[in-house]
Amino acid sequence: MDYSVSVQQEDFDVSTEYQALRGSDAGTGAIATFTGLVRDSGDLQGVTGLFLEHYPGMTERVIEDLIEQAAERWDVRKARVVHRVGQLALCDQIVFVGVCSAHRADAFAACAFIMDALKTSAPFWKKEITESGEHWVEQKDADLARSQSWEL
Amino acid sequence: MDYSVSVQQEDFDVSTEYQALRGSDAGTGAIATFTGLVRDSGDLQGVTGLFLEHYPGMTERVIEDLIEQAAERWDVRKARVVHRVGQLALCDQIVFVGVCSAHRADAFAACAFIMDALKTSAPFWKKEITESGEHWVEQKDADLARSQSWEL
Amino acid sequence: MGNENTVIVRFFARLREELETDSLTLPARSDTTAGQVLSDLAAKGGPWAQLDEGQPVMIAVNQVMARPETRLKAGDEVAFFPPVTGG
Amino acid sequence: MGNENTVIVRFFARLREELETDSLTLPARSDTTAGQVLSDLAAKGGPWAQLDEGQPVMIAVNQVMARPETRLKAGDEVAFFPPVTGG
Repeated sequence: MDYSVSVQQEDFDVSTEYQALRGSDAGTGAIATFTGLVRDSGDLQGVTGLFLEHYPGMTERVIEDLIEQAAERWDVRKARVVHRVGQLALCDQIVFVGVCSAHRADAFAACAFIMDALKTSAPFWKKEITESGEHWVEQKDADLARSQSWEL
Repeated sequence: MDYSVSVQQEDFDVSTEYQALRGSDAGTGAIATFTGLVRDSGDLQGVTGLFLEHYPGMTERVIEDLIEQAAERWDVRKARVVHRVGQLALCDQIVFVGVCSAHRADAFAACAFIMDALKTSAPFWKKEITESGEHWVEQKDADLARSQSWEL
Repeated sequence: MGNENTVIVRFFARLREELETDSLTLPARSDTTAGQVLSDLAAKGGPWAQLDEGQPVMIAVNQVMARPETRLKAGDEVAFFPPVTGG
Repeated sequence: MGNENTVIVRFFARLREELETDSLTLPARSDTTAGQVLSDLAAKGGPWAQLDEGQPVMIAVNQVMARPETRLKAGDEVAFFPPVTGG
Protein backbone atom coordinates (compact mmCIF):
# COMPACT_ATOMS: atom_id res chain seq x y z
CA MET A 1 0.00 0.00 0.00
CA ASP A 2 1.34 3.34 -1.15
CA TYR A 3 0.22 6.58 0.46
CA SER A 4 1.16 10.15 1.16
CA VAL A 5 -0.12 13.01 3.29
CA SER A 6 0.51 16.75 2.82
CA VAL A 7 -0.49 19.61 5.08
CA GLN A 8 0.18 22.88 3.28
CA GLN A 9 -0.83 26.49 2.80
CA GLU A 10 -0.77 26.26 -1.01
CA ASP A 11 -3.74 25.16 -3.06
CA PHE A 12 -3.74 21.66 -4.57
CA ASP A 13 -4.64 20.49 -8.05
CA VAL A 14 -7.23 17.70 -8.12
CA SER A 15 -6.15 16.76 -11.64
CA THR A 16 -2.55 16.17 -10.53
CA GLU A 17 -3.72 14.23 -7.47
CA TYR A 18 -6.07 12.08 -9.56
CA GLN A 19 -3.42 11.29 -12.18
CA ALA A 20 -0.95 10.28 -9.47
CA LEU A 21 -3.57 8.00 -7.88
CA ARG A 22 -4.51 6.51 -11.23
CA GLY A 23 -0.92 5.65 -12.11
CA SER A 24 -0.63 2.51 -14.22
CA ASP A 25 -1.63 -0.19 -11.76
CA ALA A 26 -3.71 -2.76 -13.65
CA GLY A 27 -5.11 -4.02 -10.33
CA THR A 28 -6.90 -0.74 -9.59
CA GLY A 29 -10.53 -0.84 -10.61
CA ALA A 30 -11.93 2.01 -8.53
CA ILE A 31 -10.88 5.48 -7.41
CA ALA A 32 -13.02 7.39 -4.92
CA THR A 33 -12.20 11.00 -4.14
CA PHE A 34 -13.56 13.65 -1.83
CA THR A 35 -12.88 17.39 -1.95
CA GLY A 36 -14.02 19.83 0.70
CA LEU A 37 -14.58 23.48 -0.23
CA VAL A 38 -15.13 26.70 1.73
CA ARG A 39 -18.91 27.21 1.85
CA ASP A 40 -20.80 30.45 2.49
CA SER A 41 -22.69 29.07 5.47
CA GLY A 42 -21.30 27.07 8.37
CA ASP A 43 -21.93 27.87 12.02
CA LEU A 44 -22.50 31.39 10.69
CA GLN A 45 -24.21 32.73 7.56
CA GLY A 46 -22.37 35.01 5.13
CA VAL A 47 -18.99 33.33 5.58
CA THR A 48 -16.38 35.08 3.42
CA GLY A 49 -13.36 32.95 4.36
CA LEU A 50 -11.76 30.60 6.85
CA PHE A 51 -8.61 30.55 8.92
CA LEU A 52 -7.30 27.02 9.48
CA GLU A 53 -4.90 26.27 12.31
CA HIS A 54 -3.23 22.89 12.92
CA TYR A 55 -0.78 21.10 15.20
CA PRO A 56 2.26 20.57 12.96
CA GLY A 57 3.67 17.07 13.20
CA MET A 58 0.72 15.56 15.02
CA THR A 59 -1.64 16.28 12.12
CA GLU A 60 0.40 14.28 9.61
CA ARG A 61 0.87 11.44 12.10
CA VAL A 62 -2.86 11.17 12.86
CA ILE A 63 -3.80 11.14 9.16
CA GLU A 64 -1.16 8.52 8.34
CA ASP A 65 -2.55 6.38 11.13
CA LEU A 66 -6.10 6.76 9.73
CA ILE A 67 -4.89 5.63 6.28
CA GLU A 68 -3.23 2.59 7.85
CA GLN A 69 -6.42 1.77 9.75
CA ALA A 70 -8.35 2.03 6.48
CA ALA A 71 -5.87 -0.32 4.77
CA GLU A 72 -6.38 -2.91 7.51
CA ARG A 73 -10.14 -2.89 6.99
CA TRP A 74 -10.46 -2.51 3.22
CA ASP A 75 -8.51 -3.14 0.04
CA VAL A 76 -6.51 0.09 -0.32
CA ARG A 77 -3.88 0.09 -3.08
CA LYS A 78 -3.03 3.77 -2.89
CA ALA A 79 -4.23 6.70 -0.79
CA ARG A 80 -3.59 10.43 -0.75
CA VAL A 81 -4.65 13.17 1.66
CA VAL A 82 -3.95 16.89 1.23
CA HIS A 83 -5.20 19.38 3.81
CA ARG A 84 -4.69 23.12 3.60
CA VAL A 85 -4.04 25.47 6.52
CA GLY A 86 -3.90 29.26 6.87
CA GLN A 87 -6.19 31.81 5.24
CA LEU A 88 -8.74 30.44 2.77
CA ALA A 89 -11.30 32.33 0.67
CA LEU A 90 -14.87 31.43 -0.24
CA CYS A 91 -14.99 28.47 -2.70
CA ASP A 92 -11.33 27.59 -1.99
CA GLN A 93 -10.40 23.91 -1.76
CA ILE A 94 -9.72 22.78 1.83
CA VAL A 95 -9.11 19.05 1.76
CA PHE A 96 -8.64 16.20 -0.73
CA VAL A 97 -8.93 12.50 0.08
CA GLY A 98 -8.39 9.95 -2.70
CA VAL A 99 -8.33 6.16 -2.49
CA CYS A 100 -7.53 3.50 -5.13
CA SER A 101 -8.85 -0.01 -4.68
CA ALA A 102 -9.59 -3.11 -6.72
CA HIS A 103 -13.30 -2.70 -5.91
CA ARG A 104 -15.66 0.25 -5.58
CA ALA A 105 -17.15 -0.70 -2.21
CA ASP A 106 -13.68 -0.61 -0.65
CA ALA A 107 -12.74 2.65 -2.36
CA PHE A 108 -15.92 4.40 -1.15
CA ALA A 109 -15.69 3.03 2.40
CA ALA A 110 -12.00 3.82 2.88
CA CYS A 111 -12.39 7.34 1.45
CA ALA A 112 -15.44 8.13 3.62
CA PHE A 113 -13.84 6.59 6.71
CA ILE A 114 -10.64 8.65 6.35
CA MET A 115 -12.64 11.83 5.84
CA ASP A 116 -15.05 11.18 8.72
CA ALA A 117 -12.30 10.15 11.13
CA LEU A 118 -10.11 13.10 10.11
CA LYS A 119 -12.90 15.50 11.10
CA THR A 120 -12.95 14.28 14.69
CA SER A 121 -9.35 13.18 15.30
CA ALA A 122 -6.92 15.24 13.22
CA PRO A 123 -5.84 18.42 15.04
CA PHE A 124 -7.19 21.11 12.73
CA TRP A 125 -9.33 24.03 13.85
CA LYS A 126 -11.41 26.26 11.60
CA LYS A 127 -12.28 29.85 12.27
CA GLU A 128 -15.09 31.30 10.18
CA ILE A 129 -14.68 34.87 8.97
CA THR A 130 -17.70 37.05 8.14
CA GLU A 131 -18.25 40.76 7.52
CA SER A 132 -19.20 41.17 11.17
CA GLY A 133 -16.52 39.12 12.90
CA GLU A 134 -14.79 35.79 13.45
CA HIS A 135 -15.94 32.58 15.12
CA TRP A 136 -14.11 29.35 16.03
CA VAL A 137 -16.21 26.56 14.53
CA GLU A 138 -17.66 24.13 17.05
CA GLN A 139 -17.42 20.38 16.66
CA LYS A 140 -20.75 18.89 15.57
CA ASP A 141 -22.54 16.00 17.23
CA ALA A 142 -23.31 14.70 13.72
CA ASP A 143 -19.56 14.57 12.94
CA LEU A 144 -18.86 12.66 16.14
CA ALA A 145 -21.70 10.27 15.36
CA ARG A 146 -20.42 9.63 11.82
CA SER A 147 -16.93 9.01 13.11
CA GLN A 148 -18.19 6.65 15.80
CA SER A 149 -20.33 4.79 13.26
CA TRP A 150 -17.11 3.35 11.78
CA GLU A 151 -16.03 1.82 15.10
CA LEU A 152 -15.81 -1.95 14.90
CA MET B 1 -30.30 20.78 -9.23
CA ASP B 2 -28.12 20.74 -12.30
CA TYR B 3 -27.02 17.47 -13.89
CA SER B 4 -25.87 15.84 -17.08
CA VAL B 5 -25.29 12.34 -18.38
CA SER B 6 -23.08 11.24 -21.28
CA VAL B 7 -22.71 7.79 -22.80
CA GLN B 8 -19.82 7.85 -25.25
CA GLN B 9 -17.00 5.88 -26.89
CA GLU B 10 -14.40 8.62 -26.26
CA ASP B 11 -12.39 8.83 -23.08
CA PHE B 12 -13.28 11.50 -20.51
CA ASP B 13 -11.05 13.90 -18.60
CA VAL B 14 -11.59 13.81 -14.82
CA SER B 15 -9.98 17.23 -14.49
CA THR B 16 -12.54 18.80 -16.86
CA GLU B 17 -15.40 16.99 -15.10
CA TYR B 18 -14.18 18.08 -11.67
CA GLN B 19 -13.77 21.73 -12.70
CA ALA B 20 -17.27 21.77 -14.17
CA LEU B 21 -18.69 20.30 -10.96
CA ARG B 22 -16.74 22.72 -8.80
CA GLY B 23 -18.00 25.75 -10.70
CA SER B 24 -18.38 28.83 -8.52
CA ASP B 25 -21.30 27.87 -6.29
CA ALA B 26 -20.55 29.18 -2.80
CA GLY B 27 -23.12 26.74 -1.38
CA THR B 28 -21.10 23.67 -2.41
CA GLY B 29 -18.98 22.35 0.45
CA ALA B 30 -18.34 18.82 -0.76
CA ILE B 31 -17.58 17.02 -4.02
CA ALA B 32 -17.47 13.23 -4.10
CA THR B 33 -16.31 11.46 -7.24
CA PHE B 34 -15.94 7.87 -8.37
CA THR B 35 -14.01 6.59 -11.37
CA GLY B 36 -14.12 2.98 -12.54
CA LEU B 37 -11.13 1.57 -14.47
CA VAL B 38 -10.53 -1.59 -16.52
CA ARG B 39 -8.85 -4.05 -14.13
CA ASP B 40 -6.73 -7.07 -15.04
CA SER B 41 -8.93 -9.50 -13.14
CA GLY B 42 -12.70 -9.72 -13.19
CA ASP B 43 -14.64 -12.95 -13.76
CA LEU B 44 -11.44 -14.04 -15.57
CA GLN B 45 -7.76 -13.51 -14.80
CA GLY B 46 -5.44 -11.87 -17.33
CA VAL B 47 -8.03 -9.50 -18.71
CA THR B 48 -6.50 -7.38 -21.51
CA GLY B 49 -9.57 -5.31 -22.36
CA LEU B 50 -13.34 -4.96 -22.29
CA PHE B 51 -16.10 -4.56 -24.81
CA LEU B 52 -19.02 -2.54 -23.45
CA GLU B 53 -22.44 -2.74 -25.07
CA HIS B 54 -25.45 -0.61 -24.09
CA TYR B 55 -29.07 0.08 -24.98
CA PRO B 56 -28.94 3.57 -26.51
CA GLY B 57 -31.64 5.86 -25.20
CA MET B 58 -32.68 3.66 -22.32
CA THR B 59 -29.24 3.96 -20.67
CA GLU B 60 -29.35 7.75 -20.45
CA ARG B 61 -32.95 7.68 -19.23
CA VAL B 62 -32.19 5.18 -16.44
CA ILE B 63 -29.16 7.16 -15.23
CA GLU B 64 -31.08 10.46 -15.27
CA ASP B 65 -33.77 8.79 -13.19
CA LEU B 66 -31.15 7.55 -10.68
CA ILE B 67 -29.77 11.09 -10.33
CA GLU B 68 -33.28 12.41 -9.70
CA GLN B 69 -33.86 9.71 -7.09
CA ALA B 70 -30.60 10.71 -5.41
CA ALA B 71 -31.65 14.37 -5.39
CA GLU B 72 -34.92 13.46 -3.67
CA ARG B 73 -33.05 11.69 -0.86
CA TRP B 74 -29.98 13.86 -0.38
CA ASP B 75 -28.80 17.41 -0.92
CA VAL B 76 -27.48 17.26 -4.51
CA ARG B 77 -26.53 20.62 -6.02
CA LYS B 78 -24.91 19.23 -9.16
CA ALA B 79 -24.30 15.74 -10.56
CA ARG B 80 -22.47 14.32 -13.56
CA VAL B 81 -22.24 10.80 -14.97
CA VAL B 82 -20.10 9.73 -17.93
CA HIS B 83 -20.07 6.08 -19.05
CA ARG B 84 -18.01 4.76 -21.93
CA VAL B 85 -19.02 2.04 -24.38
CA GLY B 86 -17.19 0.09 -27.08
CA GLN B 87 -13.66 -1.30 -26.92
CA LEU B 88 -11.65 -0.43 -23.81
CA ALA B 89 -8.06 -1.35 -22.94
CA LEU B 90 -6.51 -2.32 -19.62
CA CYS B 91 -6.36 0.68 -17.21
CA ASP B 92 -8.82 2.68 -19.35
CA GLN B 93 -11.43 4.77 -17.58
CA ILE B 94 -14.94 3.27 -17.79
CA VAL B 95 -17.25 5.43 -15.72
CA PHE B 96 -17.24 8.70 -13.80
CA VAL B 97 -19.80 9.75 -11.20
CA GLY B 98 -19.44 13.13 -9.48
CA VAL B 99 -21.77 14.82 -6.99
CA CYS B 100 -21.68 18.31 -5.40
CA SER B 101 -23.47 18.91 -2.15
CA ALA B 102 -23.48 21.34 0.75
CA HIS B 103 -22.35 18.49 3.05
CA ARG B 104 -19.99 15.56 2.74
CA ALA B 105 -22.40 12.89 4.00
CA ASP B 106 -24.84 13.75 1.21
CA ALA B 107 -22.12 13.89 -1.44
CA PHE B 108 -20.76 10.45 -0.48
CA ALA B 109 -24.20 8.85 -0.20
CA ALA B 110 -25.54 10.23 -3.48
CA CYS B 111 -22.35 9.30 -5.38
CA ALA B 112 -22.28 5.74 -4.00
CA PHE B 113 -26.03 5.28 -4.54
CA ILE B 114 -25.86 6.38 -8.21
CA MET B 115 -22.90 4.08 -8.84
CA ASP B 116 -24.41 1.07 -7.03
CA ALA B 117 -27.82 1.49 -8.66
CA LEU B 118 -26.26 2.02 -12.11
CA LYS B 119 -24.53 -1.36 -11.84
CA THR B 120 -27.80 -3.23 -11.47
CA SER B 121 -30.26 -1.10 -13.41
CA ALA B 122 -28.56 0.72 -16.30
CA PRO B 123 -28.50 -1.40 -19.46
CA PHE B 124 -24.76 -1.87 -19.99
CA TRP B 125 -23.07 -5.22 -20.58
CA LYS B 126 -19.37 -5.93 -20.24
CA LYS B 127 -17.47 -8.56 -22.15
CA GLU B 128 -14.04 -9.43 -20.79
CA ILE B 129 -11.30 -10.06 -23.33
CA THR B 130 -8.29 -12.24 -22.50
CA GLU B 131 -5.51 -13.89 -24.53
CA SER B 132 -7.55 -17.08 -24.61
CA GLY B 133 -11.01 -15.77 -25.40
CA GLU B 134 -13.99 -13.62 -24.49
CA HIS B 135 -16.56 -13.86 -21.72
CA TRP B 136 -19.75 -11.91 -20.97
CA VAL B 137 -19.43 -10.77 -17.36
CA GLU B 138 -22.08 -12.13 -15.02
CA GLN B 139 -24.01 -9.97 -12.58
CA LYS B 140 -22.75 -10.42 -9.02
CA ASP B 141 -24.90 -11.18 -5.99
CA ALA B 142 -22.80 -8.64 -4.09
CA ASP B 143 -23.76 -5.94 -6.61
CA LEU B 144 -27.44 -6.81 -6.27
CA ALA B 145 -27.13 -6.74 -2.48
CA ARG B 146 -25.42 -3.34 -2.51
CA SER B 147 -28.07 -1.93 -4.80
CA GLN B 148 -30.87 -3.35 -2.64
CA SER B 149 -29.23 -1.96 0.50
CA TRP B 150 -30.24 1.54 -0.67
CA GLU B 151 -33.94 0.63 -0.87
CA LEU B 152 -36.04 2.68 1.53
CA MET C 1 -40.67 1.84 -31.96
CA GLY C 2 -42.83 -0.31 -34.21
CA ASN C 3 -45.60 0.99 -36.40
CA GLU C 4 -49.32 0.69 -35.73
CA ASN C 5 -49.49 -3.00 -36.49
CA THR C 6 -46.21 -4.33 -35.14
CA VAL C 7 -44.10 -4.75 -32.03
CA ILE C 8 -40.33 -4.41 -32.26
CA VAL C 9 -38.30 -6.94 -30.25
CA ARG C 10 -34.66 -6.18 -29.41
CA PHE C 11 -31.88 -8.34 -27.96
CA PHE C 12 -28.62 -7.29 -26.31
CA ALA C 13 -25.25 -8.69 -25.27
CA ARG C 14 -25.02 -12.47 -24.82
CA LEU C 15 -28.61 -12.99 -26.03
CA ARG C 16 -27.98 -10.88 -29.17
CA GLU C 17 -24.92 -12.99 -29.93
CA GLU C 18 -26.40 -16.41 -29.21
CA LEU C 19 -29.64 -15.69 -31.07
CA GLU C 20 -27.66 -14.00 -33.86
CA THR C 21 -30.40 -11.37 -33.83
CA ASP C 22 -30.33 -7.67 -32.98
CA SER C 23 -34.01 -7.12 -33.45
CA LEU C 24 -37.10 -8.49 -35.11
CA THR C 25 -40.59 -7.25 -35.84
CA LEU C 26 -43.67 -9.20 -34.78
CA PRO C 27 -47.27 -8.57 -35.76
CA ALA C 28 -49.00 -6.82 -32.87
CA ARG C 29 -51.51 -9.04 -31.11
CA SER C 30 -54.15 -7.65 -28.85
CA ASP C 31 -54.00 -8.79 -25.27
CA THR C 32 -50.42 -10.04 -25.22
CA THR C 33 -47.66 -9.57 -22.65
CA ALA C 34 -43.87 -9.36 -22.69
CA GLY C 35 -43.74 -12.82 -21.11
CA GLN C 36 -46.02 -14.25 -23.82
CA VAL C 37 -43.71 -12.91 -26.54
CA LEU C 38 -40.78 -14.50 -24.71
CA SER C 39 -42.55 -17.88 -24.56
CA ASP C 40 -43.56 -17.71 -28.22
CA LEU C 41 -39.96 -16.99 -29.23
CA ALA C 42 -38.64 -19.76 -26.97
CA ALA C 43 -40.93 -22.21 -28.79
CA LYS C 44 -38.81 -21.72 -31.92
CA GLY C 45 -36.30 -24.07 -30.24
CA GLY C 46 -32.53 -24.19 -30.71
CA PRO C 47 -30.81 -21.22 -29.07
CA TRP C 48 -34.24 -19.56 -28.63
CA ALA C 49 -35.21 -22.17 -26.02
CA GLN C 50 -32.97 -20.41 -23.48
CA LEU C 51 -35.46 -17.50 -23.33
CA ASP C 52 -37.81 -19.71 -21.35
CA GLU C 53 -35.36 -21.53 -19.15
CA GLY C 54 -31.94 -21.35 -17.56
CA GLN C 55 -30.39 -17.96 -17.07
CA PRO C 56 -32.58 -15.02 -16.13
CA VAL C 57 -33.81 -12.67 -18.86
CA MET C 58 -34.50 -9.01 -18.08
CA ILE C 59 -37.28 -7.18 -19.91
CA ALA C 60 -37.75 -3.55 -20.91
CA VAL C 61 -40.85 -2.14 -22.62
CA ASN C 62 -40.41 1.21 -24.37
CA GLN C 63 -37.02 1.51 -22.67
CA VAL C 64 -38.38 1.15 -19.14
CA MET C 65 -37.74 -1.94 -17.02
CA ALA C 66 -40.78 -4.23 -17.16
CA ARG C 67 -42.02 -7.63 -16.06
CA PRO C 68 -43.39 -10.67 -17.87
CA GLU C 69 -46.93 -9.49 -16.99
CA THR C 70 -46.40 -6.12 -18.67
CA ARG C 71 -48.98 -5.75 -21.47
CA LEU C 72 -47.85 -4.83 -24.98
CA LYS C 73 -49.70 -2.71 -27.48
CA ALA C 74 -49.07 -2.05 -31.18
CA GLY C 75 -46.04 0.20 -31.70
CA ASP C 76 -44.29 -0.91 -28.52
CA GLU C 77 -40.59 -1.76 -28.33
CA VAL C 78 -39.81 -4.74 -26.08
CA ALA C 79 -36.22 -5.68 -25.24
CA PHE C 80 -34.81 -8.87 -23.74
CA PHE C 81 -31.33 -8.97 -22.21
CA PRO C 82 -29.14 -10.63 -19.59
CA PRO C 83 -28.75 -8.99 -16.15
CA VAL C 84 -26.79 -5.77 -16.61
CA THR C 85 -23.09 -5.46 -15.76
CA GLY C 86 -21.94 -1.89 -16.42
CA GLY C 87 -20.05 0.48 -14.19
CA MET D 1 9.86 18.38 23.29
CA GLY D 2 11.14 19.73 26.61
CA ASN D 3 14.54 19.00 28.05
CA GLU D 4 15.32 16.56 30.85
CA ASN D 5 13.86 18.73 33.59
CA THR D 6 10.84 20.30 31.96
CA VAL D 7 7.51 19.60 30.31
CA ILE D 8 6.38 21.74 27.38
CA VAL D 9 2.70 22.73 27.34
CA ARG D 10 1.08 23.88 24.09
CA PHE D 11 -2.27 25.49 23.35
CA PHE D 12 -4.15 25.74 20.06
CA ALA D 13 -7.01 27.63 18.42
CA ARG D 14 -9.58 29.25 20.74
CA LEU D 15 -7.57 28.26 23.85
CA ARG D 16 -4.37 29.73 22.41
CA GLU D 17 -6.21 32.99 21.70
CA GLU D 18 -8.08 33.26 24.99
CA LEU D 19 -5.04 32.34 27.11
CA GLU D 20 -2.84 34.54 24.92
CA THR D 21 -0.30 31.74 25.12
CA ASP D 22 1.15 29.45 22.42
CA SER D 23 3.23 27.39 24.79
CA LEU D 24 4.89 27.44 28.20
CA THR D 25 7.49 25.36 29.98
CA LEU D 26 6.84 23.80 33.37
CA PRO D 27 9.31 22.13 35.71
CA ALA D 28 8.88 18.37 35.38
CA ARG D 29 7.32 16.78 38.45
CA SER D 30 7.51 13.10 39.13
CA ASP D 31 4.20 11.31 39.27
CA THR D 32 2.06 13.90 37.52
CA THR D 33 -0.63 13.51 34.86
CA ALA D 34 -1.96 15.61 31.99
CA GLY D 35 -5.12 16.24 34.04
CA GLN D 36 -3.06 17.47 37.03
CA VAL D 37 -1.23 19.97 34.80
CA LEU D 38 -4.61 21.17 33.52
CA SER D 39 -5.93 21.66 37.09
CA ASP D 40 -2.78 23.47 38.17
CA LEU D 41 -3.06 25.86 35.23
CA ALA D 42 -6.79 26.39 35.84
CA ALA D 43 -5.94 27.46 39.40
CA LYS D 44 -4.21 30.54 37.96
CA GLY D 45 -7.74 31.93 37.50
CA GLY D 46 -8.94 34.45 34.94
CA PRO D 47 -9.16 32.94 31.44
CA TRP D 48 -7.19 29.91 32.73
CA ALA D 49 -10.17 28.82 34.84
CA GLN D 50 -11.89 27.56 31.69
CA LEU D 51 -9.39 24.68 31.51
CA ASP D 52 -11.15 23.03 34.42
CA GLU D 53 -14.76 23.81 33.62
CA GLY D 54 -17.13 24.66 30.80
CA GLN D 55 -16.18 23.56 27.31
CA PRO D 56 -14.35 20.26 26.76
CA VAL D 57 -10.56 20.31 26.44
CA MET D 58 -8.79 17.66 24.36
CA ILE D 59 -5.34 16.46 25.38
CA ALA D 60 -2.38 15.13 23.38
CA VAL D 61 0.87 13.87 24.92
CA ASN D 62 3.85 13.71 22.58
CA GLN D 63 1.46 14.36 19.66
CA VAL D 64 -0.77 11.37 20.42
CA MET D 65 -4.31 11.76 21.78
CA ALA D 66 -4.29 11.20 25.52
CA ARG D 67 -6.53 11.37 28.58
CA PRO D 68 -6.39 13.26 31.89
CA GLU D 69 -4.99 10.09 33.53
CA THR D 70 -2.05 9.93 31.08
CA ARG D 71 1.20 10.18 33.09
CA LEU D 72 3.81 12.74 32.11
CA LYS D 73 7.57 12.41 32.37
CA ALA D 74 10.35 14.94 31.95
CA GLY D 75 10.83 15.95 28.34
CA ASP D 76 7.20 15.31 27.37
CA GLU D 77 5.13 17.68 25.24
CA VAL D 78 1.52 18.01 26.39
CA ALA D 79 -1.03 19.92 24.32
CA PHE D 80 -4.48 21.22 25.25
CA PHE D 81 -6.99 22.24 22.60
CA PRO D 82 -10.71 22.49 21.75
CA PRO D 83 -12.44 19.63 19.91
CA VAL D 84 -11.04 19.53 16.36
CA THR D 85 -12.96 20.90 13.37
CA GLY D 86 -10.91 20.29 10.21
CA GLY D 87 -11.94 18.74 6.94
